[in-house]
Amino acid sequence: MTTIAPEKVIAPQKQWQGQSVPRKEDKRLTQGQGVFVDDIKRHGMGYLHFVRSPYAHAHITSIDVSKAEEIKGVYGTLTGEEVAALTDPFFQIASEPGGQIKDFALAVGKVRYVGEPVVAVVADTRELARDASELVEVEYEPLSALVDAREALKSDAPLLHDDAGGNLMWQGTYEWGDLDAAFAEADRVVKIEELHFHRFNSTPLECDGALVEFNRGTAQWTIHTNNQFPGFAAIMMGPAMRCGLDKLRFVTQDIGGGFGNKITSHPQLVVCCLLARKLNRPVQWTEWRTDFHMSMSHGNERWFQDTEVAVKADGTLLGFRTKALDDAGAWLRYEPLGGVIWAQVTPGMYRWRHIRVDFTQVATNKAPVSPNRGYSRMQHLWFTERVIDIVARELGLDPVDVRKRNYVRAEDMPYETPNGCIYDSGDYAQMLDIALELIGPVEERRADAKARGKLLGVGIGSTLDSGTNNFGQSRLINPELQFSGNNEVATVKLDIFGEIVVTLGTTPQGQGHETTAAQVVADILGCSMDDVHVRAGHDSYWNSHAGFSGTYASQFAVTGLSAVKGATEMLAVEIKKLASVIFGGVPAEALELAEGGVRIKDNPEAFLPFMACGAIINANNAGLPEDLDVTLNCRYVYRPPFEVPDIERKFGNLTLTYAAQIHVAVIEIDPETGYYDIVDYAAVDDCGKRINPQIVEGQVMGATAQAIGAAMHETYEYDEDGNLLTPNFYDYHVPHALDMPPLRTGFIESPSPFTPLGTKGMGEGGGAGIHAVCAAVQDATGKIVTDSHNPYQRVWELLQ
Amino acid sequence: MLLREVEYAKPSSVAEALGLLAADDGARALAGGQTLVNVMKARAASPDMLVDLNGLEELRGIELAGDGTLSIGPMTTYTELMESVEARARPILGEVCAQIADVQVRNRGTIGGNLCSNDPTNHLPPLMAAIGARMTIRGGDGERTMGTDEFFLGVYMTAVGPGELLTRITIPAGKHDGFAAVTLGVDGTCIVNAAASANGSLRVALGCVDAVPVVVEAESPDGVRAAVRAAGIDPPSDVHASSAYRAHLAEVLAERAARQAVEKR
Amino acid sequence: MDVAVTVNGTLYERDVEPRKLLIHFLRDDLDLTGSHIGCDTGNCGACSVIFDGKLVKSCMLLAVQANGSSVETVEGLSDGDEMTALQQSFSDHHALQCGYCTPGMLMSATALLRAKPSPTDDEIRKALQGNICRCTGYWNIFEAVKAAGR
Amino acid sequence: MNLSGERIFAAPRAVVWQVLNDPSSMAQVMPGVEGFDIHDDRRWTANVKIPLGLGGLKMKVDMEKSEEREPEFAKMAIKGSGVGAMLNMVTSFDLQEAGDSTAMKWAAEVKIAGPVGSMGQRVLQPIVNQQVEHVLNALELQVQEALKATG
Repeated sequence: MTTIAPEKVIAPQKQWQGQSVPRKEDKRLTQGQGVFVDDIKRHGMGYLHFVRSPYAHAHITSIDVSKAEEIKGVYGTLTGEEVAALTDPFFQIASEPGGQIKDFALAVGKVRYVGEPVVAVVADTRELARDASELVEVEYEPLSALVDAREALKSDAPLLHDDAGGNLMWQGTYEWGDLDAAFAEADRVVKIEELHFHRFNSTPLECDGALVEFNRGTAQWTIHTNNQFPGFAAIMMGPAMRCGLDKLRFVTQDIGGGFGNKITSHPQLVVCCLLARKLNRPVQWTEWRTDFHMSMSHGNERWFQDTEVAVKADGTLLGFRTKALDDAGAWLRYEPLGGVIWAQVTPGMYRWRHIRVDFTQVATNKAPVSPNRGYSRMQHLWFTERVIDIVARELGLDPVDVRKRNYVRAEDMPYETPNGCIYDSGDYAQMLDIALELIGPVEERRADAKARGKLLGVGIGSTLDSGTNNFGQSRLINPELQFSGNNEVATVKLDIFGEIVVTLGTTPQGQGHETTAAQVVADILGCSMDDVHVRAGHDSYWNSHAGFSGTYASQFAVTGLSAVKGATEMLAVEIKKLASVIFGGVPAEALELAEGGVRIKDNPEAFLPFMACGAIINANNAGLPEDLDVTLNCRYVYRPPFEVPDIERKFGNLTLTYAAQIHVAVIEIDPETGYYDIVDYAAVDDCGKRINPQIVEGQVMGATAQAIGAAMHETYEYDEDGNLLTPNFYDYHVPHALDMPPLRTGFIESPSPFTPLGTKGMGEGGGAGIHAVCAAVQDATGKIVTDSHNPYQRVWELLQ
Repeated sequence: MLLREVEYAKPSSVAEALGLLAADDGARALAGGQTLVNVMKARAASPDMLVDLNGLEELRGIELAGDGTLSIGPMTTYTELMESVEARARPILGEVCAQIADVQVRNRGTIGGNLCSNDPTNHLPPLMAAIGARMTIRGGDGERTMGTDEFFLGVYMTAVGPGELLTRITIPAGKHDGFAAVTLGVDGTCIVNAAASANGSLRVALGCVDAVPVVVEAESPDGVRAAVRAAGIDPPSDVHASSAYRAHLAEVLAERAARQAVEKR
Repeated sequence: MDVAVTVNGTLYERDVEPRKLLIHFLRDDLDLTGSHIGCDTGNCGACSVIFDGKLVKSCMLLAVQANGSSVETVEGLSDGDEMTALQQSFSDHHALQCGYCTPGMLMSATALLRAKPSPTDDEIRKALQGNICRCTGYWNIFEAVKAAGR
Repeated sequence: MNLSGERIFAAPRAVVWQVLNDPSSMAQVMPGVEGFDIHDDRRWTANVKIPLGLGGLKMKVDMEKSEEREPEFAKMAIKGSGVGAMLNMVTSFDLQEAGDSTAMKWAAEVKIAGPVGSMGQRVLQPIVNQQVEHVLNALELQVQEALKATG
């Protein structure tokens, strides 16, 4: 692998931040000592198995669980009717009409997608639970299925939700600037009839799961799970289960990947809770791969129709209008937030000022969608990148020139987009140069490929990875909602033996929070990061956590680490306060923290180790001044600077930071078969100040692999009856070792002016790979690419 | 995961295995299990009893006769075939086995299992059809030996009946063979594959386009595409390829396999 | 059915249903939860173990088939508390993120390095083809194995 | 998936009709029938095991006659479950006298529901074809026996 680092970056010296230190997490994970949800056992626990719908759309005419319950070793069952009696429908984020639908933890009266949980069975072994689930008799009256979002609003379309009165879930018009003026000024109007962004997700290798205990005495549930956003699960589950949020204790340690796909497991968690209470025993649920593919968190499938682009003859982009049609699947589990999240990156990386998007989201008889790495922005950024390459082709211009002419420029930063988002910093043109330099000249390679009967193509993908949400954007979807801003919390304390302990509200799934948090703490306290103990995982009872705690939406480096920084600085102040007393009134300014203790700058011999500080405050505090308010146990909540957006104009800053990625893919197509390989690849990243460069690069490479898989192979394809045709890794081909192209990486660092550490959230920028592969296919075939998924057959068809 | 209840027996001789298979028409032979166990996880096919053939030495081993004929025990794993000195007498065998799945599967999966499951996407049925392999089946009333045209009957259906086992695969001498496939990802599941043999006449066998391998013959590689067209195949469609695309790939890959075979002359 | 299996040098005797897969036996019956389950079709390799000296996926073997056999899992790689050179190399090269595929990946790499102490790049890729990782993009894993091999 | 075909039986229409509408003789026709329950003259349930190399596909098959016009037309809804997916089939047959033989036009619409995947897609058609052939041949035999019985 080649890596390019621009000269202007000076590698940080003599501090933990900025160093690629190995991770604290690695020892337990490489020795098989991690604790993942399915590793947890409890005495007398029962295993839960879901009876799932074989139909995409059907009335449930009868359910008979008696044969299942008769079996020895079967503890009990739960049906939709019981759920409807014991819980209220989940709170809906949507305004009308989607807000009307009634969503329960199990299907009630009707099933709406293949794989939808209908009945839950609990037994004393996994195998027996599945045996018994086969004895549950469910009678269905099949209905015709709606699988194409474009049919959803037709009068004769099958109707999923009577309560909503139609398949329309949410609709909104976004318009900024002066479209008429832009199109009047345009030399050319490029029209694109239809673009399609396909359905896939990140398929974390560990599927969802839980072990739930109910404490009868306190009426409190302990939910060991791998849900990656417990704060969200809690506000969904509490009201539905008619209990206070403090009755729901979420505990996670190691999570086997999330990528957003583990945010919406709350319906299954509710089923586990109800059964743990009903059966008075711990209930364990493991989601298997086929279950996950059929029912969990597909990425938003989106159509862009009747697109018109106003452009000058020299390739200057003025504006565009399009109609976005989003396929939400059967339920709104996090939707319709996808209807606004894209607006964080409305103009993509470009300077056009006049934009209109008519956004419509509909329900279909497919698995519910919810966040997937790059959530909703990826679809929109793919669209803007497709537009750039199609415009370049129509005008006979070089895609590189069109990009450079229209990219937001370094000197424009911070840049306010037409909808009021603030791009904090960056230099996209420089990133593109680095990427092209990594690839080197291609014309010779093009000729060489031709000589071998192959078609070579080069494609660029630019993306923004907007991080740290302003949850106020949810009000653009539903003005009634009372969400805004964001927060994360950390507690840093000095224990009796001088142990530095950090607790976080986050739920890492491989991002290395224990390591990067320790790097930040060690720099502030002047100690070794080996002396910093960051508690693994999340515990909503014993670790500090805040309303938006979790690990999602590219924000830890901003929200999490800023909270850690804040708490550690508070602790540093307290340590100095204490020391100045111990040193007999030496002013705090005369003290410094170093080598695991506090000392007098001019007299380093006067040294008080942290161990002494911890011991004094915790166990030896007699005689300390009354007014010394020092606990050495500091909690800090980081709150990013946000305003509530202007709901009328749909205007305001929706995210705090904008990391950027520019990828370049080089492919070779075998024109006879459509088979193609990625023969060279460059990924350049800018996420501001990097706390641990190796972890950042790991995110870049991993996201790239996912993008390559999505572009070439991964798709959730349904037949006309709504059967999922890619229900497992046999048909849903994710990249393996032999599929990986050579990968060259580069980076620049444009510190964010808006964050305490100059960091930007990152990790979701991999979408660039999809854009780049699409562009490369277009370059190689000379045919306009209109779909984000290009398997061999589609490439072959392009060439016919 | 989570199979249905099943009985398990581990016979110590082929005779005992045949007895167990004959005694219960719900009994099935368990070879490498790299297909069967996955089908059982899905709770699709459900044998009542698994008769584990692992450990039956009679069903292993690769012998090379003086005339270059290879005799292969069906319980030979892909890895064993790849590493076998004898098997190099027919190099294509090791070359194709190296493309099947991954190390773990090749360490466990067997030649016999690949042939007897006869999944249309398997590599070996078309290969065996092209190189003229002969299969020996043993049952209660003795042995019979047949070519692939009689052996492969349908999807997951072969001439190996209840109470019978594939006991030997015999492969004639030859070095001029080829194999071409378009797979899902590098060395993934075959979308279409083709095997060719140019030892004497030019024979090409196509996989993934019908319930059994489709064999065509031609004078030279130039005639192969026409021969495939003449065979009038009507391949199945699935999420990975339409019938038309498969039919097209069949022609292209048949010719490529044929050229490889001929070029090795 | 009674089985006697040696796992990481320890003999375990248990009574299991014939239908129980080896991976469930290791995880649920023996509490060796280092080996993981990432699919239900034998594709992902998270359950890879070394079975009588050969690398296999323990989700495509029945526990009863392991009777009299010896199995090595990730828990047995390092003797004592120290990380092995391979484990250390994975950490040094950031060859793991969530760590879920890592045990299977380590078993595949271990099998490779036993057979080929200094594998080529192609040999490394081929050896890891049966192990899916959704976090790392594989490159750091290739480098970790290569470094451990030198 | 739609299938159809025509078959000539060397027997009078009444005999063919009787065979097609007699559950017990239908039991002889279907592949690997292990058990058969007759609920009433319109509804039967069979437990079948379709033999495959990998082990039988064990299915519970519910049949309901949805339409009939004796002696020429009948339509049946058939639902098979137990193989990890649901197999739904609507089949109809149309009997015409052709001299002293009977011509049967038959049609079947087969739908599979559940996590089929490409294997299900690829494999369903050939397996159904394999079984249809089996059923028609068995039917032939039943008709001949019925003919003998009626003398």
